[in-house]
Amino acid sequence: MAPDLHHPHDHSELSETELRVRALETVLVEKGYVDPKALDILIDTYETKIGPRNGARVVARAWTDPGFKQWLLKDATGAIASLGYQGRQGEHMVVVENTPGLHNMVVCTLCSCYPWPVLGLPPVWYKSAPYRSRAVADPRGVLKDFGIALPPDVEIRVWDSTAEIRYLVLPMRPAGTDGWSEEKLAMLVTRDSMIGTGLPKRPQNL
Amino acid sequence: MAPDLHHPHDHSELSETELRVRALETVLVEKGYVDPKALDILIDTYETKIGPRNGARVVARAWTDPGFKQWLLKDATGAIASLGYQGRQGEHMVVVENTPGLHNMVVCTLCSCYPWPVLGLPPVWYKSAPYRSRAVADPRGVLKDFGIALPPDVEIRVWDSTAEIRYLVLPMRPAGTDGWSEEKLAMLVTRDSMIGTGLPKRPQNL
Amino acid sequence: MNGAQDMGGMHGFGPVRPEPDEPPFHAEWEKRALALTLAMAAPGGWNLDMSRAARESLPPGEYLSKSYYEIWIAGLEKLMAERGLVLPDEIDAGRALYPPRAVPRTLAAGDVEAVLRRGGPSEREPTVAARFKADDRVRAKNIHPRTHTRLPRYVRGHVGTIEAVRGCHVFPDTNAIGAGENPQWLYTVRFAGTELWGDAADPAIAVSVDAWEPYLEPA
Amino acid sequence: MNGAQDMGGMHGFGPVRPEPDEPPFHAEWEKRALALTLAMAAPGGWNLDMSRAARESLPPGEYLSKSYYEIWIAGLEKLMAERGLVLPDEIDAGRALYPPRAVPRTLAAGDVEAVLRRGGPSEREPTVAARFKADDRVRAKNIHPRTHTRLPRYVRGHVGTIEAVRGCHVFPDTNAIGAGENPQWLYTVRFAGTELWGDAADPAIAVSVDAWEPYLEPA
Repeated sequence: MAPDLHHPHDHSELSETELRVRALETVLVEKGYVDPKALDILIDTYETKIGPRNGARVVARAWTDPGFKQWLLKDATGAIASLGYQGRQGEHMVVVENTPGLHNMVVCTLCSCYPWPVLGLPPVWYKSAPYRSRAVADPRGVLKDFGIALPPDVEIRVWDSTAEIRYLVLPMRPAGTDGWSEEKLAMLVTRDSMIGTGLPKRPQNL
Repeated sequence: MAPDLHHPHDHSELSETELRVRALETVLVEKGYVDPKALDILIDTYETKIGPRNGARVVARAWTDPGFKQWLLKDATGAIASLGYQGRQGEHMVVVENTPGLHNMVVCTLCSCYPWPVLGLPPVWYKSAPYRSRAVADPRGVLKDFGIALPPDVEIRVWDSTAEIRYLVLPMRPAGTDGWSEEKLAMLVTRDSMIGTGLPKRPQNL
Repeated sequence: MNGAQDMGGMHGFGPVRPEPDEPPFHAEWEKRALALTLAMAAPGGWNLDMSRAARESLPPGEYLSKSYYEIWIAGLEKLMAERGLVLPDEIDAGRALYPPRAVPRTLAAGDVEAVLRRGGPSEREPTVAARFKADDRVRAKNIHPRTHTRLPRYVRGHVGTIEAVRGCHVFPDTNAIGAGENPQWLYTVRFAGTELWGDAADPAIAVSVDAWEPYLEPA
Repeated sequence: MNGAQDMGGMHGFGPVRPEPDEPPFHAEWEKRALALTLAMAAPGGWNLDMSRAARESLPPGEYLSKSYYEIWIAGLEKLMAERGLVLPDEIDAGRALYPPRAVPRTLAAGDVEAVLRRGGPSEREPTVAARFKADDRVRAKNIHPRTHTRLPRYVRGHVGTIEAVRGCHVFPDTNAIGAGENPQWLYTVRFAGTELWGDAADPAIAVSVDAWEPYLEPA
């Protein structure tokens, strides 16, 4: 049976791939095409520096600063860069706002486009065939897979990232957070809530 | 790498399948669901009794008997049954006639529907993804894969067998066969010429 | 369902590879796979549409990686498991682990020839008049059922012409899910290649599908 | 191309499986696969659209059976082989068998941060006015190019509304085949779920794609 697209971490099946990638790196270094130190820095960047905490800070700022929120919805690339997040796979950002009647969800049916500077690398499920195939046709069913049931009259708006525009969902600020600091609010902002497959944590779950 | 859909006869990859089918048969016989003798008869039927020689006889008869041809084009199931060919996967036959301006081609994009009583079991390429995907969108390109180039003004008519109607192509009788017997004409009729991916042999190639 | 089986118009599978003097089978196990599949229809009690549904609901990556008889075997295993006739662990073990289920009938060696000659006609006596006639313009509906259907994606939404009325036939969409034969008028609908594939397509091709009345609406 | 990557609306892949506390990588080799892919863009000289085209032109059964980083590696191998930078037998051997090709540049460790922060903006100065404006009704064209395109099959032929004009961006269909950036106006086009998936669809869903002007016609 073929390995399942959404179970790529079954290591036993992948030893051949592991060896091939190692061989590939050896050849590329030997030919002088890549600098091994550059590889290490690339990995460290996406493993430790760039991740969904960036996006959470953007969201928390929008929840606490109306001027920033306005800027974010009008010129997300600029507003996000003002916090220091920019560059590869986030060159052209658009932020879409959830409201009581509208829930946004982001997908890339054709590959795995994702706003790296604010969310880091996409999770396996985001790149998987189940998500990519169903998000545009059955977003409510996909939300169920994440344990979320929205009222049927809430419109679900799916953004298929077919170009270089990268979308970030601005979730609704949870009730019961009046007076919270930006830092504390950011702890409520989950990665999935910024993709649209989740909701922010509730204050009591912090 | 996954086994290629059109190379199912790479035996080394299939030993697991071979063992599983053997195990399956053992269980089915042990449970009394299947009669091993019935299996042997089924296999013998499609290996030695039912094949494209049946269809060739139908075509050769149509080439030599205008009354039969008329019957065949009007009621293929009945006309074909009059030669003794009928039953499973040929319950509802339709014959489509090639002319100098029209070339017919048959495919089943959704599975591998094929007129068994007149052509036997379908060849591997007929069941393969390359044929099923391309026959309806690029039939001229498919014909090239078979070494056939029709003039661009010849209309190609593709029949996708999405229901239980089974199509047989009536190719054009080759020139230079005046006075030939039905038996000799049948030798010109290839399987592919009755699917529409080939032409009958020319007399000089017999 | 919009599964891997619905591949009309897809790219990337490479050239068609005709095999000169191709034999009916390429391995012994293929013969047994064919015969077991044919013989199990009687005790299994499923119909052809259920068989097709079982095959096309294989995970797409698996469907596209298996040979055709491997797909048949996978479909057969699924049909049997669903009915408790044979469970996967029995095939793993190579012997029966549970008692056989009572089955309606089996295929006896002496009946094979007659059963094959009889086949399984799908045409039924009509009870209503056909909605369409030859030369009518129709549109294939934009439907995406998650269960079995025989209206391929590549014609959905497109306009064609009724070329022939084929009689009233068992409707796969209901028959595959055990909801009855529900016979419907069947039509051959012809589409221009340019209608299906756009203005860049070869102007001298036409493609038909056989479509049941519920798949069609007047255009 | 109508390849396996174009999977919007397909059935049969099963449920989405979220992974709690998912790490950025699931194996050491995935880290190297990511880094090698990013680092090779400079010496390789290909653009993002060429990378996507290399991945999606894998045989569909292979595309659907591989994990995402396996697809990346397969795409990278293809891009390198096409340019003679590394041939498959060298990877098999685990050492260089042929002299290196001259490459335009490489990614130095000291430049990584700046390169990532700069990214690769796709927006370009427009030279013509946009054909459509917000709220215009447009139809996604029924096109089936065999080369790279970013108009998914599930919207082709369907009518939607321009929701936003996103500026003028590099056109993937030409950029992927080395035919130039050919910038075109880009629009977010919103479709009702029922327009895409038929009357049986959830009436409260809407889906947008970002579509370049050549993909659209007035509706």
